[in-house]
Amino acid sequence: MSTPTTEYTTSELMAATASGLLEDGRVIFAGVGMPLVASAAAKRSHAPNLTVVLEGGIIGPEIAPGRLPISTNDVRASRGAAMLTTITDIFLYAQRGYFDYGFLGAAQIDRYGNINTSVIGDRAKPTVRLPGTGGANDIASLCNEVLVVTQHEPRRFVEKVDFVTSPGHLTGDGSRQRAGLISRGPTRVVTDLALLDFDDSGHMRLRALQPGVTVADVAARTGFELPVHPEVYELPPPGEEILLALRELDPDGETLGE
Amino acid sequence: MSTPTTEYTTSELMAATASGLLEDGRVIFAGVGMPLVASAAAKRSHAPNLTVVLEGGIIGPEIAPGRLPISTNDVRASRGAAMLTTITDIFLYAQRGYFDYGFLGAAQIDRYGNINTSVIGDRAKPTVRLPGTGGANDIASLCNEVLVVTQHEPRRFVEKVDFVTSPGHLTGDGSRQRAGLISRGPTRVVTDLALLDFDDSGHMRLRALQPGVTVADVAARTGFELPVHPEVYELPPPGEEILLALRELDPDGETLGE
Amino acid sequence: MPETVREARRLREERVTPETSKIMSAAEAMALVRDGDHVALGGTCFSRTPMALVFELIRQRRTGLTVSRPLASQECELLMVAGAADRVITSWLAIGLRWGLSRVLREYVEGGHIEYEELSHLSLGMRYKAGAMGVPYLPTYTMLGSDLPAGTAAREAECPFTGDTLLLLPAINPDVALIHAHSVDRYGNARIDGSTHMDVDMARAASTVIVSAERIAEPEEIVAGAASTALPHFVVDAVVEAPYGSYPHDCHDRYEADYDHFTSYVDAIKAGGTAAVRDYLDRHVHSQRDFAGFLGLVGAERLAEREASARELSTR
Amino acid sequence: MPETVREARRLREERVTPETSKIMSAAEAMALVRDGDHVALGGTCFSRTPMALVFELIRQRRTGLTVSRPLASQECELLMVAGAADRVITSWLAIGLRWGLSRVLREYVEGGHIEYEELSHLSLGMRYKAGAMGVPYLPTYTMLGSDLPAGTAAREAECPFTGDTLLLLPAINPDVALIHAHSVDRYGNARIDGSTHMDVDMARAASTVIVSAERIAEPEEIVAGAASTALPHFVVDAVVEAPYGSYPHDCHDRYEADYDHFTSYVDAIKAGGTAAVRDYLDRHVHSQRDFAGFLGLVGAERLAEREASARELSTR
Repeated sequence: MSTPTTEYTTSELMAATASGLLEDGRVIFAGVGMPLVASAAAKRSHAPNLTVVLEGGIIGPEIAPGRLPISTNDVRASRGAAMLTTITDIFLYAQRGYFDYGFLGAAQIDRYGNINTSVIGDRAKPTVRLPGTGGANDIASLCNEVLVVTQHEPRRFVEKVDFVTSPGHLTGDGSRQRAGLISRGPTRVVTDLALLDFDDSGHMRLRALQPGVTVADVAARTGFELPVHPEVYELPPPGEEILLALRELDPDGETLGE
Repeated sequence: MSTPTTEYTTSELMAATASGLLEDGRVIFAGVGMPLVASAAAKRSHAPNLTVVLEGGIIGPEIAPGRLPISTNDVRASRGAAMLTTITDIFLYAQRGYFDYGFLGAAQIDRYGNINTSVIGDRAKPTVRLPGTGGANDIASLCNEVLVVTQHEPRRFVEKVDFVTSPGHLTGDGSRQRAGLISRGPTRVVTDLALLDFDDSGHMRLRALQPGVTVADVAARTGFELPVHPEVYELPPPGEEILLALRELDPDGETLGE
Repeated sequence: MPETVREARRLREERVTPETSKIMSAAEAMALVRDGDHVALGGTCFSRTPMALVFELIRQRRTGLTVSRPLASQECELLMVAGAADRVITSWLAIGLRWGLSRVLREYVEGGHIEYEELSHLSLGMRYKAGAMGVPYLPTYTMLGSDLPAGTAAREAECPFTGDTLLLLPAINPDVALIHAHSVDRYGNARIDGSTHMDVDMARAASTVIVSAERIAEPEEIVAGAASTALPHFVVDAVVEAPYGSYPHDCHDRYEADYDHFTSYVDAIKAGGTAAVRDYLDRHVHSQRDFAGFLGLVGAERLAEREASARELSTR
Repeated sequence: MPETVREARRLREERVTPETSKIMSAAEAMALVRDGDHVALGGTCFSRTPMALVFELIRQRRTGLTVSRPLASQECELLMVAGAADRVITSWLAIGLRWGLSRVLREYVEGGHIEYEELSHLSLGMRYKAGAMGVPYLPTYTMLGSDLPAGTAAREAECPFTGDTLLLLPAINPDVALIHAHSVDRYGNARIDGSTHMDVDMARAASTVIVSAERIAEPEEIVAGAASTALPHFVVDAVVEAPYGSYPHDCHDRYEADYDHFTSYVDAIKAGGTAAVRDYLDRHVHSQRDFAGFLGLVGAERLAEREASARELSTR
């Protein structure tokens, strides 16, 4: 790649930030697209012993540079895997507690980290019928903790999602646990503007800013009032190692082009 | 084998009679020992499209002559199988209704076809601790119909088993169905003296006599009153084809020697 | 569809599926499907979809079907627009992430033209698995607290052992399962390479199972790899030889999906709406006598190129 | 043993099992087992028993164990007489049909020296499977109407969907599972040839998993047969190289069991009662530094003969 590592796209920035959250030696259940690219790049940089798991029943794939999977089940996705099992089985591993991280995108996310990928508008008569949960609900319900990566737009960061496809902290204050869910739920949201976490009540909170972004910028692009962590800080720009890893995996910018 | 086919052991007689009950094209879940030998011999004679299933998770084994499996899980048992799966899985096929016959032996059997292979005497403080159910309870509970083969001795054919390991018709008169069981239960019992079936109330009944045996002989060796079918008949002696098949499989009389 | 797993069991008990040859044509096999059946489709998204069988089902103009599948893709769009399916049970529907929202899904759901039941991936998997295990339901911890269960047959219950809240998923026992395998012997012993997705559970849950395969194997070959057999012969009612039988979808280690084909298909819909899907069906299905006709349109060169592409990815 | 599947899940959540080398000796691995643990043993009857690990457990004089296994055989007799196990959960216990009733079982149960829980094969399988799936119980139709459930943790319940009577089997989450595999890589990705018995479910249900294997494979070899991987590395805590690790029991397609060994063992018990089992343990376990010592007693010639015997049976 000829682009210098001092320049990067919004998507590269998000992927790099997300990648930095992944500790080595963990098992991550990644959705296709940016979550998978960020995970695969982490494995090629600071987390060589990270194990990626895909919903097609694929454990430990080695993503071929330039041949990013288009679905979590396709021929590309199973390349180099240590184990191939069934879809149902992979979610049963999640239910048993084997997966440290679940890693999701979001069409709509609300103040409690609930995600909607089902319908805009009314369920029975939607304005927009989205593709649906796939395994996202199960990842949000069952992985030990959930990371979310999405663009920071007011239409995405809404007061209340039209439909809870993937449960976050529901209505906060322990409602997630009271509903019977057995795992922690979302802990971090990565966007092109910020890194967000959740306070003790399960409410989303501004934790850190992407380089050059202000608290006011974030507030302007968030559709609900967003508390700010008392020690909010600025994230470093993406490092050279992670950017090179991302660009090696996605040389044509199919996933990280914008 | 040099023994002429007009002579045969008691075990050969039982195995031949049992074998004759198996219709071609069916799937039979067989215990090791006589049930397996009788099934394998049927496959080599009148029922070439019989599929044998073993509790080790083995579907369609080809038993090597002179190398009869000693357990339903061993290296011999899986020879030539079309599919190898798990123990649990094979019983789930049974629960789903895939297995036409279950084929069992019995240490104790009572008038309703209940079988005991667990304890003689009291459960908490038994006189004799037997090896236990293994898969026998599941075969009796889940296969579409159950065939039993056992020697005809008063200590085996008892008024009431000390312990119901494998459910037959329980206490008769629909009690099996009322207990929630989803399959028919035992339909035939083969012994060295007779072929027994069950009347509409689920009570065991004398259906046919082995060659040269009388109704009185059977009654004398049965520990409970045994109704006699109005059209009781005499079974033919074992045919040459089935005896040769049995002897080819068990040339040293390990299973059928007595 | 049988109302309960006991009824499904009774149907299975009545049926004898001996170890005899079950080889037939796709047309003969699809004649086993009746209007109004619940048809479960193997594979997921654009992977190992039983496309040769789906095309034949559409060619035979079956109607009133309920179609279920883990992730639904182009095949479900075709079945909806062809008028074959009027109910879909799935966790997701689009061609694939790269091609955006499904315009067909939007039109059919937003316009109220289809009954659409959305379940999470694991929840659908549990429903097939319950059907395969021969039990009326299976318990899980998934979907709790979300808005998904309300539109489904799932119900919450307290665990009698622990007091936990559980979601109970009732069995699905499809009338028919359509499965595309890598190889199958004439009796129906089937082998699937790579992930088997939800195929094994959906087949064992179903009352009638039709297996197409890239090739017919000799029984000795199945025996030689017995631990890799996915379905035993007594589960399978019909065997169909169908090389490239998932095309334009992929088949693990054999061929990659035809992404350009998807792009043309989606571009046509963008330009012409669902009428473009009808054109697609006329050209690829109804104008062809069989699936080989469709493959002829694709051309041997393109097929070889997709095979080469899969080989490049192989680490085996 | 964790009281509930949620507690078992919490233990699993806390543990990080990275993809790093887990190779250690049998002695190091068995030091992970604590007195009083519930230990589940892989294989069944005299097939693929993790004998190298069991011998080491006895050598380390562990006590108070609960041992569970689908069909129990010689290994459970040894564990009982060694004083390692004081509770056994199984569906059956004897050496094998040919060797008659287990004299050891009779003495220990009839004399009240052991807590013994008998479950049907499927019922035990459902208990491991529930533990592996991370649910508190699974429903079945087996064992109903018989005298077996009364002595167990199973309970009847009405199906909320159909009104059927079901038997609910609560999860077992063993503290430790001991598994003997055909091959395993250094990370713990394990391959088992032939039937996997109940090994996969019992391992995934367990809090600590120790895999011995006939040989250590390179990771590339596991990848090349990825669809045959039985356990992924993150389930496995310790990897032990143990050629002939099931001996004198069998290992699918590798070696037949040593039937003569069983006969000598049983004949000695017939003559000398359980004292003969103590003699057996002294000679084969306690007098030996490790499992290789026991194999030395058996002799290379005998091992080769049992391998040849397995090869004769092969149709692959």
